[in-house]
Amino acid sequence: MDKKKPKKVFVQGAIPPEKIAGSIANHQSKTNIGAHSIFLGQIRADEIEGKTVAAIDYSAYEEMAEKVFHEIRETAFSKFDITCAHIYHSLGTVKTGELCLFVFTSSAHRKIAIEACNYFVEEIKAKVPIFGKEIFEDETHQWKVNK
Amino acid sequence: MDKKKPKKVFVQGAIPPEKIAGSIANHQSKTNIGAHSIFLGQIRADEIEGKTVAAIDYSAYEEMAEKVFHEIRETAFSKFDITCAHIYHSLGTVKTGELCLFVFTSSAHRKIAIEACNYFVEEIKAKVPIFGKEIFEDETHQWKVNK
Amino acid sequence: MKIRLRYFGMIAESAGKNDEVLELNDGISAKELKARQIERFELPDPESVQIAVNQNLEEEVELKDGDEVAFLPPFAGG
Amino acid sequence: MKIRLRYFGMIAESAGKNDEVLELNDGISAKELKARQIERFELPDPESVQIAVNQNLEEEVELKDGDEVAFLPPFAGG
Repeated sequence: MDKKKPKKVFVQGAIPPEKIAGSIANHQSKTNIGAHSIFLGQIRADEIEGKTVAAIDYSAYEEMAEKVFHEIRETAFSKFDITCAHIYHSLGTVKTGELCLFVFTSSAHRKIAIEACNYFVEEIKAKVPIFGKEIFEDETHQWKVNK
Repeated sequence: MDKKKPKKVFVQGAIPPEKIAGSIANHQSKTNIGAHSIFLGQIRADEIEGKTVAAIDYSAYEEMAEKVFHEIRETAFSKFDITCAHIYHSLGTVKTGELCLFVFTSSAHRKIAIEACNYFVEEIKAKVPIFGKEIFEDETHQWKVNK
Repeated sequence: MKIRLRYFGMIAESAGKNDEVLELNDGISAKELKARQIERFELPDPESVQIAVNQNLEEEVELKDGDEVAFLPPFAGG
Repeated sequence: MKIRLRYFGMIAESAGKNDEVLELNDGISAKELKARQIERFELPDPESVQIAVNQNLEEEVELKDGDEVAFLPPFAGG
């Protein structure tokens, strides 16, 4: 059971696509799984008042964030009959087009995997103390706020 | 726009995790995307009356299946503000633990990507003429039925 | 008229073949042909059989020369 | 009593520092400290500021020696 192990969520910089392939491959020995649901957050080149976002610099209240991630995991495992769940979030600079969030849930049945994945994404956005500095191409910045 | 191109959905045998990493990497130049939602179907080693599933052998009414996949795509693009959508389904033998379905949707916003992904999965299960022969470890078989 | 019949999955298994061409009298509907083949091959679970005429799921249609009628067991994709 | 204050994101930017230790009189609540620091640093959008006492989001609590109080701007994860 990977439920109880404390998990490292934060990764420095962007999440490479190969990490996602590796996570998927690691689950091919778990033959009680019938469905995986994956959510990926990617940095958009938003245009704000004529300036274009080039990257987001993520920071976090890391000790609290790790605690909140753990609480979200515990609640998710009690609410949903999932076999496993993995979360990775970037810290530091992530450029437009790169990935900053990777949520991966698995279950015997598709609806459970999908619902649990959505639950993680919404909970992470709402409850985890992560902060994002949107850096424009002209090197000015503004602070991102989740809607 | 990849909307109009006819897309090849069927792949022979299991879908390798590297294909998923490749699809993700292909989207890193599309900086209007903020969210990807991915669904993966994996073959479960179900036990049925004391026998264990070892593989599923997929077949399809291919010409009709490609037409229905195309109709589902067209409807999805009219219902959801997605930037792209990709579907791959296996034909032939897929062993337990391997992947038989890969649905990949992208949008500026997470809820749209997630809803569109779910829509594809449900529509594919309900409407595409794909047939699955569950092959047990003793080489007997039974025909799979979607619930 | 000539009608091409195609069988899939467990229906192909019951029929012992994947396809065949039948010479039929004009005026037969897809639904009548379905009933006939279900009886001929003693298909199990006949309520679950769907037919597609030229790739469209429909039964209430009169067949015409050159049509392709597919016999489809329950779908199992995904 | 000694209280450790930590500032994050745009609050750290406004405060010009990431953390500091303040010597405070007993009896002050987290909420009072929050109001004080919002005024001191003239934090923009004060309604959006949340505080965590020892990693728990709460304001209606009396502070005690050794507590860590974090000032958190709106979350932007994901």
